[in-house]
Amino acid sequence: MVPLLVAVAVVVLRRHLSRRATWMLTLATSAAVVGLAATLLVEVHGGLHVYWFGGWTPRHGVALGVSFTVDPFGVLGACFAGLLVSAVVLVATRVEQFGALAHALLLVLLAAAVGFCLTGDLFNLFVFFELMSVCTIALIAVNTSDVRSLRGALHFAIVNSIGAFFVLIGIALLYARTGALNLAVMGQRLAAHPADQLVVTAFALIVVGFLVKAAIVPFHFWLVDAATAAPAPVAMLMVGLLDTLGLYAIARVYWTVFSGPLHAHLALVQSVLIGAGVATAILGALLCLVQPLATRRLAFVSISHSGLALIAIGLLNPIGLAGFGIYACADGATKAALFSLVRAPRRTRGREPGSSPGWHGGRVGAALVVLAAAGLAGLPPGGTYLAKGLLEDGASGWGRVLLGGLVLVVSALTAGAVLHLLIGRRAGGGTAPAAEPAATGRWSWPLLAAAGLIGGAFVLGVVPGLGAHSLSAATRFEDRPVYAGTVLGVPRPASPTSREVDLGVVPALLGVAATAAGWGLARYRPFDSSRDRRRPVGAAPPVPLRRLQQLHRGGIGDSAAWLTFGTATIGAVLALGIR
Amino acid sequence: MSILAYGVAAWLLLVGLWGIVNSRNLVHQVICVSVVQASTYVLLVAVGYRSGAVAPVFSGVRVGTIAVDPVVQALCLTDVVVGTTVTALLLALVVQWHKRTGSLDPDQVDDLDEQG
Amino acid sequence: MNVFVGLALVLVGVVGSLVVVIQDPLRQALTVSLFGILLGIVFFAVQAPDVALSEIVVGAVALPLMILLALAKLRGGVR
Amino acid sequence: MTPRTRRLLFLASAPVLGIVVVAGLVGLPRFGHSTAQYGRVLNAVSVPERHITDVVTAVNFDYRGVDTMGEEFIFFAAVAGVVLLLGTQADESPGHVEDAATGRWVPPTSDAVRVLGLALVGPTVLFAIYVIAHGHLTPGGGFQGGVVLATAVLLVYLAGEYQHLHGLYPDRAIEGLEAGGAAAYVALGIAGLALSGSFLANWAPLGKLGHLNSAGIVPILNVVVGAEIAAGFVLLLSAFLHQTLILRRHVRPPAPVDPHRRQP
Repeated sequence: MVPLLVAVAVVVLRRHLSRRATWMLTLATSAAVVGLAATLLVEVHGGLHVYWFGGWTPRHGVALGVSFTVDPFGVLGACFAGLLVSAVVLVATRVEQFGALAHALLLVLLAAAVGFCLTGDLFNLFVFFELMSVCTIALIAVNTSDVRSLRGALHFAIVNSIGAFFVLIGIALLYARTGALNLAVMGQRLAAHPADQLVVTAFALIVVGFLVKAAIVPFHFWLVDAATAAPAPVAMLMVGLLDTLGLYAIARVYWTVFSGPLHAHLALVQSVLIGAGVATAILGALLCLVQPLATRRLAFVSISHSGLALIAIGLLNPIGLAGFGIYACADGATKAALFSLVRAPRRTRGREPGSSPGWHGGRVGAALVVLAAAGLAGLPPGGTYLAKGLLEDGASGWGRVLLGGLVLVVSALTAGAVLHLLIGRRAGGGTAPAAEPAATGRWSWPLLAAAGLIGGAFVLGVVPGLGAHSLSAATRFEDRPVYAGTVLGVPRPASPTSREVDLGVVPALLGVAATAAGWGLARYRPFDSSRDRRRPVGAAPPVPLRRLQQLHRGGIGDSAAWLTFGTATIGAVLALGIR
Repeated sequence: MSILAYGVAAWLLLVGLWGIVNSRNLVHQVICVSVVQASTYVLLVAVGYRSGAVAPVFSGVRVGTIAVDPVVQALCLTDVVVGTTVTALLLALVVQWHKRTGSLDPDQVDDLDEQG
Repeated sequence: MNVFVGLALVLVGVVGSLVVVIQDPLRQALTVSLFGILLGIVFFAVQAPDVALSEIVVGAVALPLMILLALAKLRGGVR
Repeated sequence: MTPRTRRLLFLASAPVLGIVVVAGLVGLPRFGHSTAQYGRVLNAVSVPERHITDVVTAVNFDYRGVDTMGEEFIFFAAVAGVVLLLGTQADESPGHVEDAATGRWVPPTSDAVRVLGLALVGPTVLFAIYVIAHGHLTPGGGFQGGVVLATAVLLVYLAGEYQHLHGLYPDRAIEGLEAGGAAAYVALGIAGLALSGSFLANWAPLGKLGHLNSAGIVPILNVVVGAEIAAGFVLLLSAFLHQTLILRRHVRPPAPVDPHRRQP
């Protein structure tokens, strides 16, 4: 069943088809993946499914082959990947450089993402990880004449390669210790001993490798470069899919492999992950305010929200994870939709930019941007509202209050920044937003895709029982003994979990408040725009912010230096704390 | 001996990173990436070594002879392929970038970011 | 045998550092070739002939060749 | 950041990273004392059960065949990317080396090189085929053989002149070979699904240990991979050659953004 997904995707590699046929075929394939994943989701609802490639079932506790270990969360990821890629295919109709080869790459990327979500083997995870990277590199540079996207691709490629090497070193360490590559077997072997330095180093390296993909501070510089410049469809993939999958991998690896030995140090791991998440959320939210360039602003918005998602994982409990699942889908879809709506910068030197509206699709497009901003802020009944509610529910005591405040502030700031794209243009852009003639008010494919993504994100919030389902899936996700038992053919009964999710009114109020605050921020606060000549005094951002922004203008070498710094910090904190 | 094998892996990692951080030339930078990658090869192969053991190829060798670990070698082989292709892709990007800008400086910043 | 492995490892470390230190890409390409051969020798010495073979064909031949070709292009392009 | 602060940041954090990594490495078993169970088990079972004497090949193509499939697609995607990047752009056109703007004169290939090159093609091809075909018996396999095969093609380029010979290798056919190799891998996997019940499962007879046609589908996979890798490398190298020898731009590159950074 599962490998069919990969297989179907590959059929299209024969690329001697007309453009239209390629397009249809790609769309049909990704839709088929969604369908298959949905079927699978229904099928695995009761528990884990294990599939051994080549029929190599484990013997005496040794996993000979590679397994796909399918659980609801993983399938959800696969399903989401399929949906997003379908939307990307629709949006790509607008990008002329997106030829047959690019569509083929897109499908390979989809296959890799699906494999990444479902695999139960650490090295296999790495292979799919690399496959996703390589496809993305090639896709960013699809427009070979755009200097900025070439640079983005180089930046992405070098930094993510280093991240991948870190993961690989971690794998080598763990293999030498456990003598296995299957996640379940590794977890079982590691659980027999308390954590020592080898385990800590391996954990730090693997986590950093995936954090690079997720664009968490201080590993986020590549996203600023790459997402700003990449063609819209590829940027959608990066902010919607890749960062989500990076975070997913952290959760997966922690709960299947490391949770045994590291459980004794739960608070430490929590504080490292949440600390990185908080830093990311705040930095992204602050910096998105001072970006004049629309796509660059969105890049920071999405960095900020990745930080929130990392906090959800970092809570290291089922409620947080359930929140992450919903949040990743709803928020990822919204961010991707925004990237498809906002117009990419063009290389117009000397001419004052902003003479055309900053978004696609005329009025409908503008309305969609507003909706997306509301979604980002967590306005009920959006999916993000539900997710943020769960996220706040996952913390306790003072942490809960602080977290609620943080989420409120970050949501308001980012939503404000997005809304400002509209209002700022209208109020201070100089020229009136003369909508482009072709697409005014008409539903084009890209617009439809964006609407679908945003609509889907809102629908997620009203699906009855989604919270409870997600919670039970998350509980199962985190149950390492059951996971290992199922993989190795010694099934154990899962502890039944039935907990109703009752969020109360606070998250709803927070969501409304954040939306309102965002709106107000966009409307009245003249925080923007060095470009707005009529307000030269209020225009310059405060000095610390400018410093911070300066940091993001460095080259690839800067990125690598920060990568070293971040890895050293995370590694040292973990090592000192666990000693 | 232990220190030497694992130490060389760690050393290559750090030296390669240093090269990437300080590079003034994109081709140089890309080659440094492949040095970092070499550290993973060395580590993988070193992890599977058993002194006195034969290679995991049993043609002409009695089955049951102690051999070194084949799994890490397989992983390493995969890694070599991946590394090569990524390097090729990077070099192609560099060539294209140079064609468009006439520069090989990894730190060249586009001022478009500022003006919007 | 062990001495041999050790020697090869030290050489790999030294040449690896050289690859990084040398700033001129042309000479670097030649050093990379040497680096690839040395890595291949190490892999042979630790009983990994499969890896050694691929490292030699790739690291010592294909990779430097690509670098040289790229460099030729780059030199030709700069006026 | 200035290069100086960047270097300071790196120098401050690299030792810490080094200590963390080395402290982790200390926990490894001593060099030469690998005890990994997975490897031991596979060393023990692969010859009697799979009739494969090169266990590394067994791991790559049999036990962990999915990894290799992923690897093939990484290769495929990268080659696609390179072809995309280095293909003829809108503002470029094929030209002759002689009219290169650098004014360099390209010497014709000497006869000695031609003869030597052509003489080497035969043995190289033969060796490549040997390496691929014996992948399951001796060190080597589809990947190594594929690269060697690609160098054979390169020898032909070297012996002749690339511009003239380029037409002999239709890119389309080579691309087809490459994509076909990748697709065939998956097709073999699906055949396993249909015939033996799971993806990439063996369905061919195992044959007699040590014989060329033993080990089930592994040799077939090797051939398929060899074809893909060879075709892919030919594409890679000829993309670079193409750039170096043929393409000339009509227009000068746009002025660098910062005039101080302009190359001489």
